[in-house]
Amino acid sequence: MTRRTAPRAFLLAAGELLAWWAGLALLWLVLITTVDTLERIVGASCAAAGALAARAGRRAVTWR
Amino acid sequence: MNRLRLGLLAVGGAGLAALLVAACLDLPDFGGSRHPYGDRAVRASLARHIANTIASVNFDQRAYDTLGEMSILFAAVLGCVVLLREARDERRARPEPAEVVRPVRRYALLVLPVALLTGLYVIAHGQLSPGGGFQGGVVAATGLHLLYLGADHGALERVRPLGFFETADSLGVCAYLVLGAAGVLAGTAFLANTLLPYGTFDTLSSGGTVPLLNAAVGMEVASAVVVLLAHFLDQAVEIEEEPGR
Amino acid sequence: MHVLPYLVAAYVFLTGCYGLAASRNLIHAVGCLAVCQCATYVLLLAVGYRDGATAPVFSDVKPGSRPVVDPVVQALTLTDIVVGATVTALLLALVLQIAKRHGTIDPDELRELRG
Amino acid sequence: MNGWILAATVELGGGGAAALWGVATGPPARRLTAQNLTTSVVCPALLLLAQGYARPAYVDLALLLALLGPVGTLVFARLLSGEQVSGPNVRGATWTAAGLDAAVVVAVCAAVGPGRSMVKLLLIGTLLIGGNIIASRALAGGFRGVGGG
Amino acid sequence: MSDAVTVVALLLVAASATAAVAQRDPARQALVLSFLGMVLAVLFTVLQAPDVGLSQLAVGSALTPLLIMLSVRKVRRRGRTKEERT
Repeated sequence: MTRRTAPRAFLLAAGELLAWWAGLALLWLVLITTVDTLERIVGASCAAAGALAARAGRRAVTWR
Repeated sequence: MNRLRLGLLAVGGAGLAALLVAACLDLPDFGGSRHPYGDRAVRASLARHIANTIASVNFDQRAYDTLGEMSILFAAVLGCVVLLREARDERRARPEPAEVVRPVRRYALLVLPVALLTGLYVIAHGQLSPGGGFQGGVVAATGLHLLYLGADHGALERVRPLGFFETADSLGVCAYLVLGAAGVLAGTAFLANTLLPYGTFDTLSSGGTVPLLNAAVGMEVASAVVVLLAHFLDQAVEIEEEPGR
Repeated sequence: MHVLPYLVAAYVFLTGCYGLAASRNLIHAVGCLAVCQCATYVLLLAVGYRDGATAPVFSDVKPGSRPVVDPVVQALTLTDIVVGATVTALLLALVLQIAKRHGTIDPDELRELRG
Repeated sequence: MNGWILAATVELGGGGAAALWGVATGPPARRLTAQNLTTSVVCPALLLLAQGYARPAYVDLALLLALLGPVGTLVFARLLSGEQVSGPNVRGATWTAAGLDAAVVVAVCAAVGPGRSMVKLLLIGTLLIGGNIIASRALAGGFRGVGGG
Repeated sequence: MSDAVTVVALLLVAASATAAVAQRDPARQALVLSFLGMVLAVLFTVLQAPDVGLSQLAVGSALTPLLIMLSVRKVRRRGRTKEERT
């Protein structure tokens, strides 16, 4: 990776993570019934874990 | 020999069947309305603001039993790890990467995070809606193995640091024990649910220590299943006997 | 109807026992043991059932508005399922070890090897 | 006893018996197909039961089955890929099952009305039908390039 | 009348348990066992035990079949390598 493409790759990675996070957080809001602050915090962190797993999985499969 | 064994089995089975039928006829009728223990358990659960009575029974009223269940799971996984380790007369042969058709691969990649999130949802809402640490943990761990089904064992190994999951397994058991011992330190009994406020009924923070114990069990089960399947996969896919023996 | 679930549980248990005794393959025997375990789940839940009742989970119904079934046996069954799954895993690991040491997983051949 | 539970009973009685017959008899390829169709028989039955008992919480079972049922089929498709003869033409059965699933999901959605639980039901329907089609694709030779791995 | 669904689920459980025992090949037995797991989950829902049904689904639909099929594959692979050597 050259220095010029590094920010681009970073942006792409951040975008992918953010897209997954938004989608999964939305999914969490669909699954639950009552919404409060703690619920939002737990949902956001679970969605973050899911987004990390999604990216790790995609990278692992297209590794070769 | 074989006929003798089957004859013996038939005699024993017939006797057992007769006894079982007699016992069934003597049991309280199916659907009867007398459930003294159940009524008391529901009352105790509502008194502690826990919406899911089964979670209340598992993690509050009979939390000591769940500790036993957890240690059985822990010990069984330990036994499997010992039994399925790579022996001295074996070697690892890396299988060539598998070619899975594109729709199946994409399906695996898309459903993996969804399954993980659903597992976490089932764990987190264990004391509210049906579910709990065990069910959610198994779902999350199974979701991770979509990577094996959708690609190959190498891809799974790249996202699954086994040491991390082994540590998480032990940490889950330790967290359960520490939460139990905290009750003793606070001046009540081991695993007594008197430590934290009971909170508002039907919210995520209700039920005192129940959500925490639930999360500990979820972590333990998820990592235990991952470790277990890792060793079975190793045996089935990679490890083979040393040729020439 | 009053005893049908209990009879089904007894039948499933006996079927699993027959499979265990007549099995010619240890992996098959582990599967038969799983069938035996199913009988205990059915029996326990049948004991706790109450006609016209619903589950004692109050996230979407008001407590006291409907009769509920017995939660204690459900918790027992939950533990039962967990232990059943771990027993299956441990036994399968033992079967793999037997296959490695003796080269066969047929119980009859294993007996001949020893004698 | 209401219409929802009656529908679930009929579906379980008919579809379940047919799926059991398919799973327990015949050549391996047909057994795998029947195992895949079991998910599409049982999952709508769970949705109908949840509606019949008026318990939205029971929908979680259908969600889990819609997620894990196709995974189970993929397990078999992957690990039996050595002995599996080439998949039979199961397009008709797959699309019939998908149609049944869609009909049940739409009916339950109509009964529930718009809201969060309707989105959840639609999600279950998507996961179920998508997983079903992908699993039948995998059965029809999706793991042909998989060696010993 | 409202017991009809219970009776259907119970009969399906009994029939699939019989079928699971009757299969001689462990791989085919695993297929029937996964069917049995799903039918059991329906029975548990009918008996108003969604928690138990969830854990039966989690274990029975993917985990147990995966364990059994991995064991079958390991045993078969051993047999194959031994045949190649002799």
